[in-house]
Order: sequence, then C-alpha cells, then structure tokens
Amino acid sequence: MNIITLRLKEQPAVPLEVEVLSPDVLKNLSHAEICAGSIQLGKRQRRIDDFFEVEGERSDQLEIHGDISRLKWVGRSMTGGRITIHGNVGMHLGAYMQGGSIEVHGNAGDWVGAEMSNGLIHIHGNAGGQIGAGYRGSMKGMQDGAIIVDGSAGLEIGMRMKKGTIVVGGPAKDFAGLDMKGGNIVLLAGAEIRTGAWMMRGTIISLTPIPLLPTFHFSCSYSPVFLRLYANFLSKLGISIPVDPKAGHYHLYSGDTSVPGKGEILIWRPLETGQIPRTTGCTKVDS
Amino acid sequence: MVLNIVKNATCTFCGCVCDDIELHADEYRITQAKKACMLGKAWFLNHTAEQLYPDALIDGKEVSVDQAVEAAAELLDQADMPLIYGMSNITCEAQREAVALGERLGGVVDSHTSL
Amino acid sequence: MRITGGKVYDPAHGVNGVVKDIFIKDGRVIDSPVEGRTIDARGMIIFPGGVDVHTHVAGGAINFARAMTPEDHRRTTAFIRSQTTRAGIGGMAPTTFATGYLYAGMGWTTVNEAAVAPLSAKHTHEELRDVPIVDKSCCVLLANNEILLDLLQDGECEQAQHLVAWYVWAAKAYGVKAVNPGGVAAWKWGKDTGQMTEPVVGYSKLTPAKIVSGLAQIIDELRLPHPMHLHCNNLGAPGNLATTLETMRSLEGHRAHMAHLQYHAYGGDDWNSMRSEAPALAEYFNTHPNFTADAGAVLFGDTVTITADGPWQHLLYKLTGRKWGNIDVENETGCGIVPYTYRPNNLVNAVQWAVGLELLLLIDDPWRIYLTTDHPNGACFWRYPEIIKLLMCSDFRKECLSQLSTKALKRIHLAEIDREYTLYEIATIMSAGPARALGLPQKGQLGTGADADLVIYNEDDDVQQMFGHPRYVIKGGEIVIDEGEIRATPPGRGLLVKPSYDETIETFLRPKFEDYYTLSFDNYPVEMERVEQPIFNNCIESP
Amino acid sequence: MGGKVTCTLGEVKNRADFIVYWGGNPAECHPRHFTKYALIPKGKFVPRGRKDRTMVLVDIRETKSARASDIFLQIKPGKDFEVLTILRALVKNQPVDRTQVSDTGLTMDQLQDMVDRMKRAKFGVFFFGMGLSMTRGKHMNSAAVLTLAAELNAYTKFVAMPMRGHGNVTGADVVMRWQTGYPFGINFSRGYPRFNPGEFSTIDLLVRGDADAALILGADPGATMPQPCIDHLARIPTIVLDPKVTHTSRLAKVHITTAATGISAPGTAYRMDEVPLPLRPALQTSYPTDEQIIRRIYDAVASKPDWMIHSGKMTSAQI
Repeated sequence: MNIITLRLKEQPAVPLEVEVLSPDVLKNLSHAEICAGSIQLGKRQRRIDDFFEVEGERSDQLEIHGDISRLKWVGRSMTGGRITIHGNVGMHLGAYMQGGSIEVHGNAGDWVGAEMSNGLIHIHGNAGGQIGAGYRGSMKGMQDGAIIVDGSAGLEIGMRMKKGTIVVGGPAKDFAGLDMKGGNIVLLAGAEIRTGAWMMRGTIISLTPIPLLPTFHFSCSYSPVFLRLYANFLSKLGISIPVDPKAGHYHLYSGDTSVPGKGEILIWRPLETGQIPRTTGCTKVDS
Repeated sequence: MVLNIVKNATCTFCGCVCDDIELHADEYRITQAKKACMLGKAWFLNHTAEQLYPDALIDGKEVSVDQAVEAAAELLDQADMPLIYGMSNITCEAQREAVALGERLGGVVDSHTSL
Repeated sequence: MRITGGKVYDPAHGVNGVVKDIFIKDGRVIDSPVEGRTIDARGMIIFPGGVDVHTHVAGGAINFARAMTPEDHRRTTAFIRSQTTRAGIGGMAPTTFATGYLYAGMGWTTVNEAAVAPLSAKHTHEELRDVPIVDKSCCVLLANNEILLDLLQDGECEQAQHLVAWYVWAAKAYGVKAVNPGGVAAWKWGKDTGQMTEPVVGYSKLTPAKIVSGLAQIIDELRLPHPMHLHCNNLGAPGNLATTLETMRSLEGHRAHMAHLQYHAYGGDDWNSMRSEAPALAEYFNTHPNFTADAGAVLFGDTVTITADGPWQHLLYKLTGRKWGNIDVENETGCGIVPYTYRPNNLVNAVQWAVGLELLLLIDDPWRIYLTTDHPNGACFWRYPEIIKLLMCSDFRKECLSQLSTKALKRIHLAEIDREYTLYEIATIMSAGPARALGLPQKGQLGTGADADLVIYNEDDDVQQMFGHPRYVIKGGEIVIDEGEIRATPPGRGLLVKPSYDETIETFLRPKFEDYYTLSFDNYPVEMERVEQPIFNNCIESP
Repeated sequence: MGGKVTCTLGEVKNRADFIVYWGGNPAECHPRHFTKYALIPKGKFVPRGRKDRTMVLVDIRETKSARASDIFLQIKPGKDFEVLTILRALVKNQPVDRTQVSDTGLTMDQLQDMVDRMKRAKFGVFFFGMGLSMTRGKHMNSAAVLTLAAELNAYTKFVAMPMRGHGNVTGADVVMRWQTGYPFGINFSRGYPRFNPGEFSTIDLLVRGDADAALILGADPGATMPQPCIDHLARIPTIVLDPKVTHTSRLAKVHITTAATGISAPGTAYRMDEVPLPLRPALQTSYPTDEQIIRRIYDAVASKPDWMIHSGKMTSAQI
C-alpha cells in the first residue's frame, strides 16, 4: 500500500506547528513537494524535511514515527484519510477534523479533536485536557465523531460538545462534560470532581462511582434500552460497557439544576451477590 | 533642601490604585505619603532616588545601558519563541511598547492575569 | 500632487460627476496646478473621503466586546504586521489598528466615536491614538449624568450649561450624546424609563422629555458645531414610533441628530406584531428640517451589540441566552454588550433590516440622513458597500426580499419602493452630509482649502465591489491605500471643540465630585497630551 | 460563559447595600477597599454608609476581613465552585441534593438565607479574590461567580468584580485587548495575535520549556513561580527590566535598571474597575523608564533583517 512515512530526525527546541501534516494537504503532493512543505518553528518558517526523513508521496495514508510531543495541529481540519503516529504527539491533534481517522500509539496533548465535526481519533496512551472541547469563547465543542482514549484524560473533556462520543479508559480529571450541550461521554474508570458541571443536555456514563455536584439529583435506577443500542455502536469501536440487567443496573442522575439543565449522568452499579436483578423500566429506589 | 509636595498622586501597589495620595519628598526620598494605607506607605517610602543598583548587568557584570539594550535585542531577535511576561508594575505607555515589541519579535506577550 | 481626468462627485459644491483635475498641497485641496506626483484618474470616480457620524470603535465598551468574543477573532480577517503596519484582527469588534486599516481601506477618512463616558475618556483617547490614518472625534454621554440631572430637575439651566461645557472640555470631546435619557440612570436600579412624561426612577419631577429638551437647549446655547446626538428612549421596542415622534415634537425649535433611526421606527405591540413604521417617521422627518439622522441599518449576519442602553441589553441577553457584558459607570452612564446574529428568517430581524433601508429611501433629502450601521450594532462598518448596493440597485433589494417570510413581507414597505440612489446621493450620505452635520467644514468636500481626504474608485457596475475596493485613498494629501495595499499609516488627528464656560463651575462641582465619584477631581480631566495632533473646531455663529 | 456584569467602584460606593467578598482578604491586601470604595463610605443612595450596607465574607478561614463582616460564611477548601453552583440553583428555585450540602461547610439554611438576602438587595456586588480564582477550578470559579451575578439581574441589580492584585495588571489587560483583541497570553508567531489560555500562558510555556528567550517586565517570577518555571528561565537567555536587582535578575543574562512606576516614571495606570488614572511621580531618577528601554530594544530589533515572510498581508485568523 502506498503510504507517506515521516520519521522525526531532530527534536525542535520550541513548538512546531504542522497543520500541513494532514492527508488533505499531502495526498496530492510529490515527494519533493512534501519535503518542502512549510511548517512553523515558533516564529520561523521551516521545511518538513528540516525535521523529518520523508518517504513516499501522493497518499492519504500518513505514518509518523518519533516523539512529536512538541508538534501541534497534526491532522487539523482533515476530511479523510488516515494518520498513524508511533510516539507521543502534541496539542490540537485532529482539531476541527471533519473526517478520516487518527491513531496514536503513545500519548497526546491537550485539545485532541477540539471542535471536530466528524471522524475517529484513537489514542492508545493518555491524553491531555479539553478533548473534543470548544476553544475559548466558542459556544460549541465537538459536533460529531468519536474520540477514544485508552489511558487517562485531563481537565474539561467534552466541554460544550454538541454531539458525538468521547470514551476515556483511565480516569479523567475535573469538569468532564463541562457545559455539555449533547453527545455522550463514557468514563470507563470514572473521573475526579465536577463531572457534568453546568451540563444542558447529553449523557455521561461512568462505569465506576464518581462524586457528583449537589446540583445533580438521583432520578432512578434502571437498565436503559437506548444503552443496548449504544453498546452495539461502542462495540464496533472496541469498547464494551455492561448492559445486562442480570449483572447490574445504572443509577440515573439528572442535572445540572444550576443551569437548569436536562443532562444525564449514568453510573453503573453491579449487582452484589444475592441481589435480585431488575429487568424492566425505570424504578425509583431509595438512595 | 527642597521639599516637593505632590497632590493627588496615584499609588500602584495594589489594584485599588488610589489617586488621592499626598506625597512629600526631598531630593532622594519620599518622606510622607498622606492618605496611603500601610501597604501604600511602605511602597512609597521604600523607594529612593539614589542609585543603589548598577545601570545594567550582563551575566552579573556591570555594563552600559547601550550594551545591555543591544544584547537584549540580539537575544530576543535570535529566539524562535521569545516570551514577554509581567507588565503589572509598568505603565500603560510601557505596556503599549511591550506589545509592539512582542509583535515585532513574533513572540508571546503575557501578564499576571494568566496565572 | 495632482489628480487628473477623474469624474468628481462633490455634493457640497454641487459637482455631480464632472471631469476635473484636483490639486493638493500641504494636505489641502488648492485651486491651482502644483508640481509633484500626478495620478491619472481617467475612468475613475472621485469622492470626498467618507465620514462616519456614528460608530463605536474605541473605549471601554468596544474593548469589553473584544474580550468577550475571542471566537469571532479566530474566524475573521487578520492583519499580519509589516515594517509600517501593526498586527490586528478585524471582525465584529476590530482591534484599534485594524479599525484604522479597515476604514481607510474602504475610503473612510473621518470617524466619530459616538459614546464616551467622560470617566473613561482618557481610555477612549488612548485607543483613538492607536486608530491610525483616520481623523477622530467623539461625543460624551451626558443624559444620565446624575449631577446634571439634579440641576435639570431643579431648573438650574445656566449652571447645567456650564457643567455640560465643562464635561465636554474635560473629556476632550467634540459633541454631546444623549442615550436613553433617564433610562440608564433608572437601570442603575435595574429599571427602565416608561413614558416620556413620567418621572425617571429616583427623581420626583424630572422626565425623559425634560432631559431631552433641556440638553438640546444647552447644546444650542453653547453653539456646539454638532447638535445633540440623540439615542431616543425605547430603543428597539415594538411600537416605539410613538416615543420617537413624541421626542421629536418636544425638540421643535432645536437642532438634533437622531442616531441610528432604524431602531426607533417600529409599530406593533409585541415581538410578534412588530412592523415597520418607517413611512410615518420619514413623513414627519421630511417636514422638520431641524433634524438630521443616521440610518443604523441592519445587515443579516453575526455581530456584537454595544450600547449605553443597559436595560435593552439585559432584555437582549434574556431573549437570546447569549453572553452578556455590562458596565455601569459611576454618576454618568452604563453600557451593555451582547453578541447577536441577525437572521432573515426571524420576523423581528427582517423588519429591522427593512426599516433601515426604508428610512434611507423614504427620507427625501440625502443631506439629512447618513450611512451608518451603528457599528457594530446593526452590522460591522466594513459592510457599508453592501448597503450602498442595496440603495443603488432596486433589483438587488428585490432579490434580497425573497429570503424573507411572507409574514415579514406584510410588515414592511421595501417592496413598494423603487428609488435608486445615484452616485451623487451616495457621496452625500457617506461624506458631505455627515461632515456638515458634525460641523466639520474642512471635511466631506473637495473645494479649495478642504482637507485633502479623498477616495478614488475604478468605475464598476458592481457597486459593492467598487466601494469595497477603492483604487486609491488619499488622507491629508498622502496616498494611504493603493490597490488594496496600505502604503502609509499617518496617525490621524483628534478633532476637538472648546465651548466656553464659567470657571466657577468647578467650585460647584468639586465637592459634589468628591462625594459621588471615587477618583480625585484633579485627575479626572483628560490631559491635552493624550489627544493625537489636536485640531480645534470653532463653535458656530448661531444654532 | 464569557460575559461579565460589572461597574465602576463609585457605583458600589453610591448604591451597594449588599456586598460580598469571596476568597479575598481586603483588610490586609486592599486596605482602602473598605474605606474608600465599598463598605464604609457614605454614598448618594446609602447615606448612612456602613449602616446601610450588609457585608458577607466567604472564605476558607477567618481572616481579619471577617471582623468587618456582618456574615461570615466559612466554606471548606476547594468547595467554592460547589457553593456557587448550589446558589445558582437555589436562586432559580431548583432542587439541590441536600445530603451533599454539608460537604461545603455550610448548611442549607445558610445558603437559603444568602439567596434571600441577595434577592432582597437593591444593589448587590460580588468582589472575588485569588482565593476563588486561583484555587481548584480556577477560571471556572470566576465564571461561576460572574454567571451568578448575571443571573441575579432577573430579580434585582447585581454586579461582580475581580479584586485585581498588582498595581497595573488591569492596564495590561486593557491595552492588550485594544491592540490585539485578547487580554493576555498572546502569541504573535504568525504575525498576528492568537490566543489560547493553557497553551500560550506563561506558566504553561515555561513548564513545557516552550520559550527560548524571555523578557521580564515589572515582575519577579524568579521569586514567585513554580520551580520548573524558574529552572527554565535560568536555562534560556532571560532579560529583566526592573527598578531593583531581583531574584529573576540574578538568574538572568541581562538586567537593566529602570525608573519605578509612579514613583519616578510618569504615565497611566488602570484601577481594578478599568478606570484610567495618571501617575504623578515625586522623585527624579537618572534611570530610564521601562517605556524608553522597551522602545530602544524595539528600535534595535527593527534595525535587524525581518524574519517575517508574509509581512503586511491579510489572512484568515486561527488559533
């Protein structure tokens, strides 16, 4: 298969802005044109081959090797194709992304998939804060698409997101789903504090108990039907969440009443030995 | 000795920026700061017109201001990502110049607000 | 410099598309040939530089709006710095440098910052100093100044007059603006004014009508070159035509400039029944020559609204659920900021869009109605060429009308108006008229002795293209724009007036000042050094 | 998010009958805030001064300012955001989970009483300090108090104002906003202003080691910043302009002594409410001003070849 391979040969001393490293830009370029591609080292314009060994040309498949944690804006606004990164990557990975996929065998910085409208980003390591978020002042974060982080995540993930999915395998920090307008966040290992703060709509699912703001109130304990459909969707992304009512149920909390919002936080409660499984509908239980 | 009295002086120690201070000063020192609070008094009375510090230093060695300015310009110009930081204890006029310099340098300009 | 062969439009001298040469020396137009550069302007059209009578480009409010809208800065035009130009950001609330480049880039050479709280006038002048190329004047906000309101309530007219003059000079202003008279003072308690003849909240007998007529009287007595610059009560409210007409009737015998008239010409009882009353307002206006007005036209799209009208902004925040900024200024005024999007499919917005154009088309004397959008309220100033096209091409208007709902079409009159502006009339509403209304004899004209501020266009049937991209812009005799490139960035001058007042007003004011304000009286006036290259205009002979 | 409902200090002096200090200790950090601007002075509509006003202090410990207050609400450290969020809900008569309220250090009665008082006030104000804006939650804590103030305007008049610390930090915000559109943390590397807090803010830049030279103006990060920042400043060429030889000067490559602002250097400073005031220096000095030195550095830089490639063009702004 024809792919473009970049190997980092020199670590930049200050951040390097590389929005040119996107399938949209590279897919029609010859090897020489890729080598001459303009990247920005701090204030100075440099060439791609100042920092990378370049192989291949004219492809929407891009593979990057090396620790590029100082490189920002990889895959910015990409509409299709695929980027694979073997190493850590810097901020704004796949920001404003509209399609295609990005896979990182390593960690990623802040603002992964910020304001993205479609596409798939999978980080096998940890990610920073503001995943799928809106930039400062913006009324909307990610519009659609999916971001999967196998490891942990930082502050304010999914801030003001409207649609789409964020899955975090490890723990997330504060303000997951801040001011969320829609979409889903799945926290496989929970989050620190203030999850769902100021959320208007949307769903946050946590598989482990998490502390909630006093402005979320317990609605019921149930095994929601929509979750089975959503679990099918997630399983295609390689994510599994429990939906078997014999194994447990979800506690549904609504909020944030300070807005007042109609957001939902679902927290998985596995059945303890001897408990009788509930099979249907939404039942109010004493909490 | 000449006693200089400045009315409606402005204190820039804290964010209140009180502008009703009456300062009494001799050639070297402010001797009184009427209406200023404890913090303001300390601020005004601790400064002096004496030359307690060298005009300029490079690597800790005294140099002329011209040399220091030239060295600063060279270092900042050479940098790929220079940072200009602080600005809370300088005048707005100096802040304007700082933004112009940051723009010229292609650097980052930031204040205490970002903390 | 000489400019030869261009077709000149100079309404102040009745010159309507006459091919003639223009000679410039020492920054002014002269009447005899000179040495120096010759610009061959054959096939080109020459206008006096544009004059914006009402805009918000500098000071606390617009600077607040800048901070509130980083999302807009990221999606708009950015200016990369060069050896001669500074970096900047355009958009809804452009940075100071960008403001100068954008205005000059479109042929405007003089702007009037319409709303300055005297308390923050220093700040406004600091910003104006960073607005390059264009000359600048500003109006101080006084119709909610509590010390002045107390005097007006007590009938102390003479004292009030000295106070107004003192404030104009202390702020290094050019004119006086009245915003929602009494309403902003009421907003300090979270209220608004009701009727023109009902007392203002916190006052026993002072009404908005008395503030308006009292202030108009004072400004006429002071013979300020620019009449009272009035933002009427009830801005933006359905049915506010009644308030506007009542205000205008109370001003018979006085001069007044009615700011952003579009926002004051609505019928109906609520948002659902709101309709255009532009014909009724234009009819009254046409027969009362004591008034001038600017359009405050609306264009569809994103902007940020900024006004000293605090109660209106709180309402807008509640209606839109968007960000809201508000600053109340001690004793003087306030301001509110709400980002806003005008949409053709929104009934209210459709009516607003139509009313601005209807007023421009139904007011028959172009010398009395001027091109503005109340930047950035109705739209950003850099969209003026779109309005010019709407005024000059009735076919284009009809095309735009097709975006509106049938419900909206029943509430407006634009479809019935066939008038098309001529270039001569455009030159009048964008330059000659506003210069005259501001009392700037050196501006808006190309006669001998005028400031050599002019704009040269390649003649083009596409007027939006033509007005948006001048071939040359000349400011003070210097070519500042040449084919879209910024060639020079002279600093632009500050236009001032010093009305006379009795110095003993300070004896009256000082103790009140110490009671009500929080800064020292002596630190309040704007120092002369803060005004860039000040130019003094005289008070007029008679109002 | 993103808005602010505020006023100049004279409005507080003349009108405020309900004053809340949150996460600040004005008695010791802004001593004349009480006496000159907010709590004590007689105002036009509060003629009896202190007697006409109610003061609430919200803080994690009982500071000297508590003595000046009518009501002291001691909350648990790091619970500011929770308390503000509860208040926002209660103001709108929305439910809150009572079982969690006690975690904040306050009782439901205290919170409801606060809500009732806020709504009853004719003119209320929040002054919030670094105890709010610099603790866990940071800018979101500030956003929470600003939002609460804005929402209270549905019931009465309410405003909020940050208690800015250092002398002219407000001026820096104001100047940067008019020149660049953004208040702080501005990156000019592409020739026009870009802004992204967390990315271009100083501490983040220095901790990540992203800057390769620094010019420090009127600040002493060598004494106040986290150690990794100081270490990086020592690694790169750092230049300091300051009236004194500071901690930062000692780790810097270049130090230039300048005239002290407002003592020997004239100019303008902005009060915390964005009111500009002139400076009236009382002492003469032979040291140049910061303004002069920065200008000279600018001129020296401008005489060198320009690095900018797209100089003078217009482009589409991005972050």
